[in-house]
Amino acid sequence: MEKRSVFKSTWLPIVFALPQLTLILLFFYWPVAAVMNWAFTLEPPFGGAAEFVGLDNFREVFHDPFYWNSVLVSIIFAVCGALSAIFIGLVLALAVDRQLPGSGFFRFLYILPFAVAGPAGGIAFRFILSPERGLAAILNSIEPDLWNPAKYGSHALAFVIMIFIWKWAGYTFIFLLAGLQSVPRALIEAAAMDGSGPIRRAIDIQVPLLAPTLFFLLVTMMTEGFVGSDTFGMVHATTAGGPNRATEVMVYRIVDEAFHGLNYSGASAQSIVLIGLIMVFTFIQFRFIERRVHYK
Amino acid sequence: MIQRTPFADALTYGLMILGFLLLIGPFVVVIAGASQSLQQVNAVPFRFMPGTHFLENASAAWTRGDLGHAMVNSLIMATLVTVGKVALSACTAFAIVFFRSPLKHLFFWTVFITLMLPLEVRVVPTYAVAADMFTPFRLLIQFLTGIEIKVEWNLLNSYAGLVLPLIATATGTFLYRQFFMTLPDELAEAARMDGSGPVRFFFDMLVPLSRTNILALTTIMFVYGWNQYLWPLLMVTDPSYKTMMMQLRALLPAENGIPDWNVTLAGSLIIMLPPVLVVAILQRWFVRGLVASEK
Amino acid sequence: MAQIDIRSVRKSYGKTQTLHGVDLIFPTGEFVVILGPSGCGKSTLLRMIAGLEEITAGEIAIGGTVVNRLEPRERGCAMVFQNYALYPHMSVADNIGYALKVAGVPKAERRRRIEETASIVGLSDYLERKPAALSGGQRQRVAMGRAMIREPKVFLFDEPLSNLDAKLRVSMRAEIRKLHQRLNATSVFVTHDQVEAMTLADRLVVMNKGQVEQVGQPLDIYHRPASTFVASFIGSPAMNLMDSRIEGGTVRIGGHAVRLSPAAASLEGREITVGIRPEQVRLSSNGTGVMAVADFVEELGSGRIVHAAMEGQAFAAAIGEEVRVQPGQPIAFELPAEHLHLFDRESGRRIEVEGPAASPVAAVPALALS
Amino acid sequence: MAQIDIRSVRKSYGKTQTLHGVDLIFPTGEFVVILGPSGCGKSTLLRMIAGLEEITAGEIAIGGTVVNRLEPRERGCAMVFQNYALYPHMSVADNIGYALKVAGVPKAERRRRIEETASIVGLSDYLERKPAALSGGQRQRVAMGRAMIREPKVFLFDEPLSNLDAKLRVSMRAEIRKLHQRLNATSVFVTHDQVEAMTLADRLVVMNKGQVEQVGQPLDIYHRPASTFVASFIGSPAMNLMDSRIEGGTVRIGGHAVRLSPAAASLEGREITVGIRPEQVRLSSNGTGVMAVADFVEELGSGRIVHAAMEGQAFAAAIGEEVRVQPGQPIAFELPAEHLHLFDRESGRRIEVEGPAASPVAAVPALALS
Amino acid sequence: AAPAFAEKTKFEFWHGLSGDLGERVQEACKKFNDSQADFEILCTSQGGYDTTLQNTIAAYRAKKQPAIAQIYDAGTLDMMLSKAFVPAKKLMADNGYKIDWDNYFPGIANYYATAGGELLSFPFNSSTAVIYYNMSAFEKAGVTAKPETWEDVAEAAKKLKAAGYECPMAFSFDPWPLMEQFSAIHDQPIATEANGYKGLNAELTVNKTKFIDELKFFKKMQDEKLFVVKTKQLGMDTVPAFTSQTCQITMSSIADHGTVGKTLPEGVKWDVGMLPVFKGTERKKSLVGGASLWVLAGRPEAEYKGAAAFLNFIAQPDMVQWWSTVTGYIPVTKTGFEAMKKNGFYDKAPYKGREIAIESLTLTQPSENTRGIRLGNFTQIRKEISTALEAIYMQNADIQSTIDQAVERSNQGLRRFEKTYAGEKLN
Ligand SMILES: Nc1ncnc2c1ncn2[C@@H]1O[C@H](COP(=O)(O)OP(=O)(O)OP(=O)(O)O)[C@@H](O)[C@H]1O
Ligand SMILES: Nc1ncnc2c1ncn2[C@@H]1O[C@H](COP(=O)(O)OP(=O)(O)OP(=O)(O)O)[C@@H](O)[C@H]1O
Ligand SMILES: O=P(O)(O)OC[C@H](O)CO
Ligand SMILES: [Mg+2]
Ligand SMILES: [Mg+2]
Repeated sequence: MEKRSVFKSTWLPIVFALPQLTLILLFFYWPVAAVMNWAFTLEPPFGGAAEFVGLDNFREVFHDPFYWNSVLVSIIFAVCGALSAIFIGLVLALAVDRQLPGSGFFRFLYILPFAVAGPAGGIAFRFILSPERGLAAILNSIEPDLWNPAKYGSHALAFVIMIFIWKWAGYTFIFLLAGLQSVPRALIEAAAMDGSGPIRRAIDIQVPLLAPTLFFLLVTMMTEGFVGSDTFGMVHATTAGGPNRATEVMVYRIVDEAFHGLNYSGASAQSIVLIGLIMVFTFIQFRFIERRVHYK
Repeated sequence: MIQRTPFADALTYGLMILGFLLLIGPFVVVIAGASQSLQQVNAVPFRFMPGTHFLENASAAWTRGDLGHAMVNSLIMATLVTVGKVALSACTAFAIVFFRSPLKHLFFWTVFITLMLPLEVRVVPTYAVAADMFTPFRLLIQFLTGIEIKVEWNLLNSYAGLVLPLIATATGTFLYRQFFMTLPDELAEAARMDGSGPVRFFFDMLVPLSRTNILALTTIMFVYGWNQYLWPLLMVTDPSYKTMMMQLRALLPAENGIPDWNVTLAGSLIIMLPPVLVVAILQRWFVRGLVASEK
Repeated sequence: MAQIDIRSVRKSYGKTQTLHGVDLIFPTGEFVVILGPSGCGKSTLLRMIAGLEEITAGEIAIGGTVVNRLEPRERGCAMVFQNYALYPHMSVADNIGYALKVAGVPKAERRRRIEETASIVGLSDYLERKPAALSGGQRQRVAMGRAMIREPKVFLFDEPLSNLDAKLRVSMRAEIRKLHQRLNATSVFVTHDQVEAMTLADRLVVMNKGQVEQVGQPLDIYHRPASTFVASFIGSPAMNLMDSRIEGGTVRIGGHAVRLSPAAASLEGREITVGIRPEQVRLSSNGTGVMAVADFVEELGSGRIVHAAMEGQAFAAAIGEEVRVQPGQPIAFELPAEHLHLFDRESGRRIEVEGPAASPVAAVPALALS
Repeated sequence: MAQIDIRSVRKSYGKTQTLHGVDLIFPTGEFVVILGPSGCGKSTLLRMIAGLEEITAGEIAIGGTVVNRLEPRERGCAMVFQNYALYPHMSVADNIGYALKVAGVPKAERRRRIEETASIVGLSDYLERKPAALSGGQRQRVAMGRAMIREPKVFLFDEPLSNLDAKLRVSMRAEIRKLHQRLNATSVFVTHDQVEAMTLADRLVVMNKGQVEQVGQPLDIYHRPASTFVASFIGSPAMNLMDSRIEGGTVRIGGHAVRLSPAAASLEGREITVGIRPEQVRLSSNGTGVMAVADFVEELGSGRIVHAAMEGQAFAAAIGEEVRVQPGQPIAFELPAEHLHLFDRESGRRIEVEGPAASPVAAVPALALS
Repeated sequence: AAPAFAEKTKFEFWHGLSGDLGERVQEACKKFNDSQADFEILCTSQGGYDTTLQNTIAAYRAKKQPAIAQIYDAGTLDMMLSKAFVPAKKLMADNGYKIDWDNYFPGIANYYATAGGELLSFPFNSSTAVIYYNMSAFEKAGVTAKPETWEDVAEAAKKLKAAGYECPMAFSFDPWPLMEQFSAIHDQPIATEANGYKGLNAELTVNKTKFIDELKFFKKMQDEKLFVVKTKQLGMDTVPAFTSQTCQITMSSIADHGTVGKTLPEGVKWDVGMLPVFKGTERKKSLVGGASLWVLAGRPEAEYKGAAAFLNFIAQPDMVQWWSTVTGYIPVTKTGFEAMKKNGFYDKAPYKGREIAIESLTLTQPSENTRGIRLGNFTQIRKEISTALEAIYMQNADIQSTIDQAVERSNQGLRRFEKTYAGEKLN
């Protein structure tokens, strides 16, 4: 989409864009260039001359089963987290959209978890769901190990996904509610005239019409799940990737590899693969946004 | 609409309450835990009734995490990130949307790509840049002229260092771009007919009209700035610059000490509070600004 | 096929009352048009018939059954919405067939009826298209098809033409009319466009501020508006209305005494409002008559309207092309007594005067056939 | 007060050419209306005068100065936009006064002029309101005020009435007209509404597909459309156009030979398009004439339009109230020779026939003064 | 003499201790600042050992490193090859301090010294792993003697269990006691090339040593519910499990001696002992843990003067004794230890028992297997091993193959390290 362009000036746009562009060049492109460089060398932890090793780092990364494990974990995390957050947001939005008395109160509250940092939420959840105290202790007193994220990888993964969902469900809710409210009321009424009840209307009319919003959220949430800064914080503050790498998402692995493993080069190679992945996502998203005039 | 749908209504309330338990329940647990005594908080099963020890726990957390100090830093950092982001992205979006310039696509993509790479993934080299801001320029000058320059500008352990790298991303620029695109062309044209140049137009029209977006972005950026975790952890070595989020770790029960989760929870509650307040207060505009921009 | 009875229906939103007691009967098979200015409560009334709005007080019966407590789907009404409210994600066939699907009609049967309906509304070739890929007229037909397929007892239309451009509107009006002739269900059509109302209605209901001003045949209403509101709302340019009083069998307008028909003389002394349509005003042939000062002239090509000021009030007259008028020029008009409408000044209600009825409708000569 | 000269102006967006060479002169103080269908380039032309659009080729001069390279603000034009483009965050006063503020006019002086302007456009009581709190008509007046305050040499209007409802449009037209009379600046008004064009213009420019079809006085254009395009575009219902050829001084239409005026006989054998306006068609008094089958009748109260089919083509005729027509009924029409328009079939250009010119404008009797 | 208002030379010291121990470090810094007028040390806790190493590296890359950094045992080789430091000996010599380098316990010094014996960093907070017993619980369960061997521990655990204690012994996945200390006292290698001392081509070998037996033994104990896993993730780590009397035995650093004493309720009798060995094993000395102080290269000369002064200051006998008193860390010099022993420090509660650590560290002469560990990226190796332990004890993974895999991955890391520092020699 182009604006009927108005102002003509060569230097003004530059002046206006310059501050941010400078910051981006300094804090984004320059570091990214370094990451690129490191990915093809063996960067000594303390700096100094680095040996060029071509694609060795990538080869190593791709041959590492734990790398693929982290890719898998990331995909499960992002897909399950995104889908569940969207699903819950959708269900809540559909409920609130019916505008029964009192729904405004719920609407106000649902967005609050969005404000909580991943690590802070993580710590709270660590307490709430720790297997030997808190809520989970009640579960475990029914049957031992019914809930034990320290022991079962699946529990641990579910655990971090839960934090993700908790944080983002309110966010998707807001978008979906707005989407629902932009569905013309007449459509709902037309469906009512056609004999359709509230639940049927939700399924037949409202949800299909939300398709663009849903897709937008899917992409946004998946990206968030893959590289969102809270994703790292959540894992870091709770399971630290464990047990036995069951929750080692890609971002966590990269940071861990760089800082614990002092393997900047390997971490860089992984970063670049991750960038590639996100670019694919972003590309899809962009194509979509530009074409979102779907049903108009 | 005339509807007799007791079942659907009951289901609706059921779902909304379930959502409430799921999304707000954790806050309740945290509040309960934060106000209990050490014995209560470690009791199995956990009791959800808040106790009477909140102030005590909060003040213990406050001292343990040196939260007063950290609070000031976090506020400064989050505010600066917010202000910087809100201002700079508006300028960039203005440059991208309202000029016919061959550079605009370059600008656009330069900014846009930054969405793809989180700080976590490039944090080490970013640190190096923050340590010596002029490296790229120095290298460039040296490469071009052969002259070696000695100036340095170190951002480590400074508010600038906490803030500037966080401003270097595209979220805000996007929000504004989307909004600017929805403004009718006639607005700028009317302003032009009235004799207004681009700068005037920016300040007289765009800025006041972007109020909702500014508030939305303010909310997001405050939350984003406040919640930064890894970057300050790495960047700040001087305790006088430590932020709330950094202190989260200090609040955890000491590795081998007493499991005083009540203090930890009280502390994390304090840490969560400011962004939650900001979202709660600005939520109306936040929602409107966000949604308008994404649509 | 059902009569609609509306009995003392009221509607309030919170404290503000929107409908102040409406009593109407729409006989089976009639095409009723509800006309009124924006905000007068037309849609509200229609939606109450449909079941989309609660009835605050009073009763609505369809085919003899009181429907106040029935859900929309139980009332046997079908509705065509202003912008059609087509389901944008469904094909034409699915749009038309949705009601049947909800009702659980088997697929084959459904298909059959969809095709049948589509052929009636001329959409057989477009069944697989999405609404976005249809023209305005085609969309309207989908909306009609969707309403028809349920074989409703009552058709409701809420300004279904208001979003179309002038040309399309004319042809859509014709289509709706034809469809009604074919199906003959009781139809209620809401509009605020008087041309639409005049051309479509068997029976016209004029509403104002939540009340019914007049009910009747369109031409009847045109020729005998029951109130100044109706008089000024129907007809374009609007009827000229001038305050006066009857003195000696005449009314004084624009400095001139206009003689009334003898029957009107009985109203001697009454404060009235006199109305005359711009088309019925004639230029005075001898320079005497009701005086006004020309303000400006609208040239319509096919004719012209002089906008003038008469004793400070606006006064319009349709004049032929033969005359040139300059702004500021004084003009004398004749107001033929048989075309004058008299209204009570205070209530605005029509004063019916026997004898010189303004309606020439009675005398229509049969057209010579070829 | 300035004349606008448009010389061989062209406009291209990338490869597609939107204006194909426009030459026009708008004399000082005239009210010029540019009329044409959507997309024909009206706005583009207007915006080029305003300086909002680059001129690809050719020259525009205002008051004798070529303005091609001047910024909008340097051209002395003021513009009223379609949706007014009011600054939504500013009060009425600030909207009106913005241009002065930009120009650095001192505050007191500004205030004075704002109040003056506001009183002219009747907004003195609304100065502190935001545009959102105004009605459509009030908004339009703000837009006018904003344009006026600069005392421009040229007023430009880009469909400023198209968003208003019918009633408001009529009164806004009158206001614009009055304002023009008061200020007497050269005004260029763009519209695609022919009634608007006819009623407002001193001089009418009809455009089609990036070209000027005809320039002239409105009635002149109505009575002597230069092409079939103009003929069908101006007048409502549109002129009936029928293809035919001249044979023996007659044209064959609807199974009937219509005799032309003797002068037209010189065109013997030519392929032409014959036009006649619905208002000029008469019902045949003796049942013979051009035959058509009635399709439906639109009752307008003040008259009625018969829509009929003639040799498969739509044909409209305005008939009086005295006649009743049933759908399906055959009708015979008379087409008076003096009201026929002839166009070259291929080019669509008017064929001017001396003698029985269809224009009765020449013979306007002076109106008797009181 | 410097003028009264002369600027003090300021320099930074980053350490990894937090909580109570962190405050003790601050106190030491304050003592130094108060003791003289020329220098001011700025001490900053980085929150943990690993973050201290990370931050130091990042800072060094950015040329913003502190003058002194506290680096834990696991980071030793990373530091050694970095060339980013000033060797301890050189620093002191350059600044005119005469240090009796032989005064350091060889068992401690060797960890931080070159093959030739030259000390590169300053031993500071040194520890070793010990086992903690709840003697009150022992009494109740009828355990009379402090266990010496793992078999004794198993026996005691059984009795505790019989007496109704749900968790006789707590353990976690920390490789430091389980792998490193165990290997040393059982005279088992951790890696080839003398645990890496002889070259960068060392390979981890713990998958072929008694370490495997130990893991099997622990597994068996766990299956019998005598040994119980306690971690943060489960809600409570081993030491809190011990101090809350949830568990009655645990292994931990002697550094926690102070904390344990303070945390256990009054009246509970407890004791520490040397880490148990398997029956019939000839016990060797254990490895020194904790951290040492590295002086980083690339700072202005003046700061080195201050750094040397500080290092000299904390090596004074009274400071050594103070430090060992207020923390559980052991004195690192022989004279320091002798002095403390002489004035009866170790005889009375709450310090009684801490001598066990010295005893454990000095039990035998350092040998290839007990001298220390000299492996690159050792942080990562620890992580590999502890992940493996997690898999074994939480998810029932097969012991041998899991450790094999961890060893293989560790070796890959070692090879990358070797390649990164290709051509470097260990001296
Ligand atoms: N939900 C509502 N709450 C409060 N007032 C309402 C509501 N819906 C309609 N109204 C009011 O009721 C009155 C009648 O509205 P209605 O929609 O029936 O008007 P209408 O005649 O259909 O007008 P239009 O031609 O503009 O559609 C209006 O004044 C409107 O403001
Ligand atoms: N920025 C542009 N780029 C490409 N084509 C354009 C642009 N602006 C206008 N056009 C094209 O130029 C032609 C004339 O446009 P213009 O806006 O002048 O039409 P208009 O006569 O004002 O129509 P309307 O009555 O719909 O406003 C149209 O076909 C339009 O699609
Ligand atoms: O707890 P500490 O200080 O004794 O250190 C234990 C280990 O050596 C850390 O690597
Ligand atoms: Mg309505
Ligand atoms: Mg236009």
